[in-house]
Amino acid sequence: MFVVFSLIAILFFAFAQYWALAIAPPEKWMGDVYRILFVHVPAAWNALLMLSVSFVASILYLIKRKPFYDRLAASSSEVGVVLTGLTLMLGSIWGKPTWGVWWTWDPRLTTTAILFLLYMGYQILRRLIDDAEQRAKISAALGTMIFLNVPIVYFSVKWWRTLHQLQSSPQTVAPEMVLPLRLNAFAILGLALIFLWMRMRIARLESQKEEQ
Amino acid sequence: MLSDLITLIQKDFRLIIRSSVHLFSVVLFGVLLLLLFSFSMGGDIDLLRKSAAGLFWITVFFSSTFFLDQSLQYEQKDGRIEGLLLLGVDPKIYYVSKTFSNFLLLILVEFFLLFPLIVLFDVPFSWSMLTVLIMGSFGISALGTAYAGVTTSLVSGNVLLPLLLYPMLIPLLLAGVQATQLCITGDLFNERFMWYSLLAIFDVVFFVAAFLCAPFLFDKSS
Amino acid sequence: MSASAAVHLQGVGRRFGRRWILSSLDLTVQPGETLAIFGNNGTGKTTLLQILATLLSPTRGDITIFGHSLAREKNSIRRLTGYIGHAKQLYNHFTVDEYLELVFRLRHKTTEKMRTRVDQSLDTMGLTAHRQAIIETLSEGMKKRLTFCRLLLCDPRLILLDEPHPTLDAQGKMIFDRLMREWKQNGKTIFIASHEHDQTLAHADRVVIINEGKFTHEVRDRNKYVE
Amino acid sequence: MKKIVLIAIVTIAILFPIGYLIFGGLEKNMVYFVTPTELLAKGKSAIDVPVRLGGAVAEGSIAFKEGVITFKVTDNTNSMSVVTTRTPPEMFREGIGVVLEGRLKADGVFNAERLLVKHSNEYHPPKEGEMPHEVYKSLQKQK
Repeated sequence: MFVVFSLIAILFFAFAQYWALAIAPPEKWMGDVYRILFVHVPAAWNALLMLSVSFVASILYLIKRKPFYDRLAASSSEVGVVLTGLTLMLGSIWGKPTWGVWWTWDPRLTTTAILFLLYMGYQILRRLIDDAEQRAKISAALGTMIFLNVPIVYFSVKWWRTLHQLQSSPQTVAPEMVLPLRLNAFAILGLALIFLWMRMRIARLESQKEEQ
Repeated sequence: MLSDLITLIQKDFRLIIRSSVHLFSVVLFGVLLLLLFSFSMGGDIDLLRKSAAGLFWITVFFSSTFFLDQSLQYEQKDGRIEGLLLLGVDPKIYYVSKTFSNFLLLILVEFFLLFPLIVLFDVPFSWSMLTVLIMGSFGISALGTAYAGVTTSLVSGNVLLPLLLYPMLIPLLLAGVQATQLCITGDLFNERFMWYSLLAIFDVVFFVAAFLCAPFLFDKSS
Repeated sequence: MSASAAVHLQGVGRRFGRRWILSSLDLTVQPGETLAIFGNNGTGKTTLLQILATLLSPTRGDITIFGHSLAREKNSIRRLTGYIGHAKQLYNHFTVDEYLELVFRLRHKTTEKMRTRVDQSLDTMGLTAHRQAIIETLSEGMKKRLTFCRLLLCDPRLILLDEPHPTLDAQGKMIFDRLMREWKQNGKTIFIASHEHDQTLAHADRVVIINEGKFTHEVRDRNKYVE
Repeated sequence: MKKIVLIAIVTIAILFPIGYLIFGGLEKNMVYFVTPTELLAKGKSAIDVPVRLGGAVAEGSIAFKEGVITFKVTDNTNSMSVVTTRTPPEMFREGIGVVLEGRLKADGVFNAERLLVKHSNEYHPPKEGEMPHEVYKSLQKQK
């Protein structure tokens, strides 16, 4: 099951990337540089998706106290952190030729960077608490608070300084670019799900080992 | 509930008065930091005034971490928190009491830090600055108390506290610095209201969230 | 049967990291019984008492204390139990009086009879002369006696004592023996975990021996244990 | 039951402020940047106060001279002269939106300490006959 799904997801990813790199037309002002968009934006979407999953799982753990939710929160936040890191790196690479700087204190960039730091802290915390139950409880509480902070961080940084272009909606992006963008969004979602699945299995095996 | 809250806050204040050396050292640390900042920036008074708000809030952050760490470390030692819980104190009430007393003491510390700020950075004093400070300190102690409650029970927790707390406090830092800056340079386009409301939202959200989470953070058996 | 029991444990286990400190404990203790728990260090005596005192939650199993479920009615149980562990839980910048007043207020939510109760407990533990002293300046033995003052103020039905002997001074031990007799007369249920077998056996109705997280022996008649 | 009520009240206390932050229209009071008209309207009180000035680069106003760039920023009503020693990003050209951080000096010239290009949120393939590589290179040459 898992192997079949992984194969399909990887093949689909290759297909979507091919479309993005070879079939989609270059952009008017940014030329080929803009193609980084096809990884950057889907990675950002999926990172946020994974972190939301982690948030919901944290709350469910606090209510239901099922170890499953703790494992889900841990796994999805890890995948989310990796994707967030990817988004940051690609965004920075894209920023240099288009904005002229590697980094700018733009709200979405800054929010993403802070999010990365927050969830790195969360990962460190998880590894410092030995007792499984304590760890689950405390990290669920902090995980909830971290996610609540996301909109507040976003608005604070946005008011502080703004430069990033407005949210691109399909209306402002040409249709021949929207399609590969969507394809890639699903392709990266597929990859994220593979990671999540594997990470969940590791977490389950770990807790089984702990119980022995 | 309320009587417990009052008793606990009284307890905190008695502790602080008995061991006021700690509070004094925190104030001294903050003054020292401000002095070092103003040294390292050189004699350019314009530059100093421009960066006063940012440096001041950084100083507040540093001193408050020390202070929160100390305050909760003491409670963690020798099972003191557990002792209170076994007497029937609700962890939520405990959290509120600790946040409140940390908040009041933080205000006190900041009050002493305002003098070197005004003297060293040539910044005019204004009452609105005090409002910003009060709102900011409440946010710091609301989140800081919750986080310190977790980190002080861990090995190497005193490094972990700023690592976890500072990123969470970024909205507060931005709002605090901007609002203070506007108090110093003048509020040409009346932007201050926004930063006030951001501070208020931050304070309410995290006080309430940490209040709800308090049993998980302070009571090992819940 | 378990409804009338003071403490009832069923399949209680507790894990720390990868180690099961307690694996599976079943136990029923009747009101008024004094139970001595013996066992080497690290066998789970302290963990068991901390679980009963609601300081730790068990990883598995059910516990009822005076008919209250530990999982659901923690607050009611806290009102019925008193615990003295290794940590003294004292505020050492306070004076003895101030500390006991704090305890009384938090426990009973009132100041009624506070003075007389505090005076009584100080008198019982022989600390009246030190009531104005800062706790930090007291000797270890006196601090231990102060924790017994706290227990007296709480007036619990279930008393959990984790190795009370080692830090008690000679006077403290004498008072302790007297207290134990008084408590038994008043029908308190008592758990003592200890290494000082002789001093504990004098009071115990029942002895359980814990090893590797399990009860290995149970002795009802204390003379048999001596053999 | 009491617990549910408590959680409900408290959740509202969290959701309401965040909702207000997101949908409350607080940003109406927000000044990302001021236009030349707004800045000029403040008169003398605006002089030497750090502000962000935004607008379009006026056609034909860019002049390079010994590492100093001067140009005019316009909001179609008023325009303001700008001086900066900063290197502009590659997308900097006439007609593009810019945000400048700096202070208005007493002589009416805006001294920019930072120059940012606000690029549009539209992504389009080049029109027929336009070569993206050429456009990009021509941008680089301008510098």
